[in-house]
Amino acid sequence: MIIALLPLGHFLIGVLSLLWQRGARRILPFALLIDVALIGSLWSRVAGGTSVSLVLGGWGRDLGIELVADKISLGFSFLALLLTLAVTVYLWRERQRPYFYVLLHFLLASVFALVFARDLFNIYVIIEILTLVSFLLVGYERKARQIWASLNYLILAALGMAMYLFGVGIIYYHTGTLNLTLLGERIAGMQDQLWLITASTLLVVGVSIKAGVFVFSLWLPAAHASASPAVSALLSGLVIKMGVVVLFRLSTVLDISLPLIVLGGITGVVGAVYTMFTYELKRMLAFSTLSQVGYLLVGIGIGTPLAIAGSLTYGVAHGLSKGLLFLAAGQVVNTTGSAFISEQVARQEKIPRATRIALFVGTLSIIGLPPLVGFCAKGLLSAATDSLPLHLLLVFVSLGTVVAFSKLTPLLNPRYGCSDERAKAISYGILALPIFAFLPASFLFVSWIQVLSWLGPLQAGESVAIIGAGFLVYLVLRGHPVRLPQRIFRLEEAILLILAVFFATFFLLAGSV
Amino acid sequence: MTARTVLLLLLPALAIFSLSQRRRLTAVMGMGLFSLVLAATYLFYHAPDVAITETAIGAALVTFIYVLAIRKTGRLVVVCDEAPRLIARDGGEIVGLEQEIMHGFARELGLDLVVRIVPRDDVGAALNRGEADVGAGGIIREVQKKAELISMGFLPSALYRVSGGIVKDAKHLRENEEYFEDTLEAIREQRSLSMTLDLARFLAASRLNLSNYAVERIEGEFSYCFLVSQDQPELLIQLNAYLTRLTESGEMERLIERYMS
Amino acid sequence: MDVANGVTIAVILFGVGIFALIIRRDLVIKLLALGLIDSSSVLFLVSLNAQDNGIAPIVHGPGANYVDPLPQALVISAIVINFALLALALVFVMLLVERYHTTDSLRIAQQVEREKRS
Amino acid sequence: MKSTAIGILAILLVSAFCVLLLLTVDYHGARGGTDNPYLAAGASETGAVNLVSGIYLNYRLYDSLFELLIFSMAVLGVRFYLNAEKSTKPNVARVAESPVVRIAADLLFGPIMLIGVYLIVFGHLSPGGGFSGGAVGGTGLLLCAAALGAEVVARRFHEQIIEQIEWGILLLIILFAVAPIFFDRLPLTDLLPSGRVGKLLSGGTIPIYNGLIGIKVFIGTWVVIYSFIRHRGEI
Repeated sequence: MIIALLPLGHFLIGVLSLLWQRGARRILPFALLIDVALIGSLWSRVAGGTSVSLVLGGWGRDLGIELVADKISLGFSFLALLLTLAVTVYLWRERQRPYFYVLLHFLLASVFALVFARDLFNIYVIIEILTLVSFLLVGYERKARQIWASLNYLILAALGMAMYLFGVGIIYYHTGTLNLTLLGERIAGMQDQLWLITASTLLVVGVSIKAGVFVFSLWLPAAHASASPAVSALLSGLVIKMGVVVLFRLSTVLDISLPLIVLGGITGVVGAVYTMFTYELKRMLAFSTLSQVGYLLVGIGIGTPLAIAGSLTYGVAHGLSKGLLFLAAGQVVNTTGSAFISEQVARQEKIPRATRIALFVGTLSIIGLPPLVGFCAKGLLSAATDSLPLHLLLVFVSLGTVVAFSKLTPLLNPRYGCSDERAKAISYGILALPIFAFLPASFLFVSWIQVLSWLGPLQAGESVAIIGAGFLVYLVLRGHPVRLPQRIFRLEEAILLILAVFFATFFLLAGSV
Repeated sequence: MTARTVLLLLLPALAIFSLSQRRRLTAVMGMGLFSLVLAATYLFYHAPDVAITETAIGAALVTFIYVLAIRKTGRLVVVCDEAPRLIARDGGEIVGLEQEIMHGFARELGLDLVVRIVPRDDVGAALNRGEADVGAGGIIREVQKKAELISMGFLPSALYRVSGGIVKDAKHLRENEEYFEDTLEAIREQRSLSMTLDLARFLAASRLNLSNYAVERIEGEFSYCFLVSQDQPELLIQLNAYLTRLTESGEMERLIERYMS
Repeated sequence: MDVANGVTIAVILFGVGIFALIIRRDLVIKLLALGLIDSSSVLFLVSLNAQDNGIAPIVHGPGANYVDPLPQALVISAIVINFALLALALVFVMLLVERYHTTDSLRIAQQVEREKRS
Repeated sequence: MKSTAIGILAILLVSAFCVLLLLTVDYHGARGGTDNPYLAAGASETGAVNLVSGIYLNYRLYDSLFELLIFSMAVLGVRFYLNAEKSTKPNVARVAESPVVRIAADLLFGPIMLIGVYLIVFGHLSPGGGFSGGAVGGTGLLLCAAALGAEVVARRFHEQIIEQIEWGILLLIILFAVAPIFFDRLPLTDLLPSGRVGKLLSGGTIPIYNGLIGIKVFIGTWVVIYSFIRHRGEI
């Protein structure tokens, strides 16, 4: 019952705060409190590794819509709560229009609905809500740049969802069900059927456009870089992860591990390269999101319990650090008045101290310094990867991230600093605390014994070595800016690329069975 | 060949036809028709609910909002006072050099051209209020000091000061007549007048009897230009680029030849 | 089997839509193409699950050869969702046109780039 | 890339995509409806003769609620983005010039509204439902606006108030959907008796949802259309 109340409740509160606009801002923290209670009570029921299932309306699984809560859904629910809370506090002083808070509620409603969803069409509807909410949030300030980014996003997302619907159609035609559990039973032993391969490709490609997988998500850098900082934090930290969650749900039923690993690898490498050679702060963070999504996909693709645990822990960890980084980056851009890192360094005396610290913590977490949450997740993932090429790939992505984020080191000069607004500082704190307290975050998915047994000095040593090496590479590369092609981010070329990679995915799938 | 097959084959034809249209309105109407045919097809697939929804939303509502939207998106509004040869009424149409330039410019932007004739003092005001995009009608570049954006000059001009006339009635003594037509009217009636006229308007006025007026040519180099609403700096860039291209390709010379000689 | 069945036509329409989405630079046409793509997915779902000799799922007796009602119910949701996205996209196109005075996607992209650099 | 290159690539990729889809979708005529769980018991379980309505508003009501949310958000977004820029011309009461339009609008308005109401009320018995009925009604109002001028219609339907009503109805719908938990049942359960199948008062909660959704969509459609009209400055 609680499972249904979480999404529907936020839906309800969203409508309520639209009707009572003056109270919209103040309702939100209370709603979040209730959520914490509800999720907590659910947590006690799934903690043992079981899952709680509910078919709405009291129908059977073959008739109604099933909602299932497990550890993974609750972990991402927590991430959603923390990010929303941080964003609300961050914006507490700058009174936003009530419209903004209404959208936040609807975002939460759709996030909760998505993490519990186990029905192909239900997932479609909720992804469309997420599209719409992010679309409205990106263009929220009505700058032409944001509107253009939003529109590109919408067109690609709509294309992706049409593909997804085709996939749903094929699957329903052949199996007669939309429920993922039932689907898993009915397609057992049919993995080599051509229709299933096509349908899987369509579903994977459709969702990937939303999930920030490189070739499919060419809208992402522009949208995330042009949105306001709070919105970027939500999009990068939360909405992208929802696509990854859906890919994970699909991977439990359909056999899509090979394409996920390959797409994840490409995403990671290309994302890392672009992160290294982007000199605009928020755009760099957006590219870094891409490269980290690559990480997640590789983990899901490997498919062992440990890899999945590592990957989804990393999803939460990255959500926290990227949220923190985007919030801090917004403040940096605001105070220095420039989007480029070099100019920000020149004017860094204007950056408040709290922002600087937040930037520092976020960076440390994202490059995987032990014992922060970033390290914990990366360590699990790298412990789970036993094939050498994959391991090298992960190392490369980590290295790229370190090189890229070393660009921020001049910004972290502790000599300067003025005091920050208290609201901003608190919001950083909300996200930074869980980053420091890494253990709870990883316990969400793996038992603590496992965590401690897998994260030995070997992982820590590797991580520190990567950080050192990355910093050295940064020092070498520092004086040589590289301009990477930006044309692929145009709408037309993006669609062509999506089609091309559609075929690649199809043949990967066909080859793997 | 069942009815369903005919409808099904009609669908791609309609889609290709509408999406290859240059005119947006035709394309929208084509897609509206497409939706209707699609709804009929659903009936043949035993889906009356889908057919009704598709008719109500896909065919009716979507088409309506498209039509409402493209009317808004597709216009380039030019405000001007008449200036003979540059932009002036001729029968029911508006003709002239500036009209020709604006017509080409609007077509390049993919917009429909709308020309509104307003009193000459209202040109700037209309631009400021955001009611129009471009101001035209013998605007002299060197005289403009207002807040609007000013395009490059595309044609050299001259200024003439015309003053004098017979005072019929004290209240007729005014600096500016509202429309250029009023000015011509005043000259025809030999009313008192004190006006600065650009070359095109002066040529038109000089066909009338100016013997009672003192005519003086104002020293200096002048050229014609357009005004652009100040909240649209991009439009100015586009307009200047277009004018430069016209000049470089020799097209401008041909136009000037046609209208001014 | 008839070649001109709904499934084939739906896939062809999908192709036409994507093609138009790529090569037409006018944003309004792009949105129309997007609408075509959405319609094609609807046609696909409906025609895939409707048998030729079936009857509409309005029940008036047991045992009759009704078509599957589920895809139709799904598709109604899809149509409404597509309308919602389309209305918003259209509003955004209108705002862009008011600012840049063109519906040409390439030109808007260039101007956005230029604005960003300055 | 040059545009011709893009065009050639596009043709190649798109046609390959179509061929791939057509070849792999093993289409051999639809399956018969014998093993379909909805057909087996749908009418008796939901009480709706129109099985599509039964699925839409009972079995899969959860989807429909979120779909309604999408629609409402779109209405909200359209209003937010279009009305924020103050229209330069406040008086938009320009009536359609051609008398043909006026007469046609006058003549058509009544029947269209009637169709809308019929679709809503009999949505569980015959094709139709809240969504299509509401959309038809909203479109009918557009005709009315074309004949009388948008402002005249807008004055009757005062904007602020109808918006409150619209969201109020959405609130009502969700409350109604969640209400079964107070009777110790799962949310979205149909608590009302399904009634005698085929009668007007049957189908449990489906007619109620149809009515509420119909009014909501009717208002929403009008708000969208009116925002577009206002932004444009004329009809």
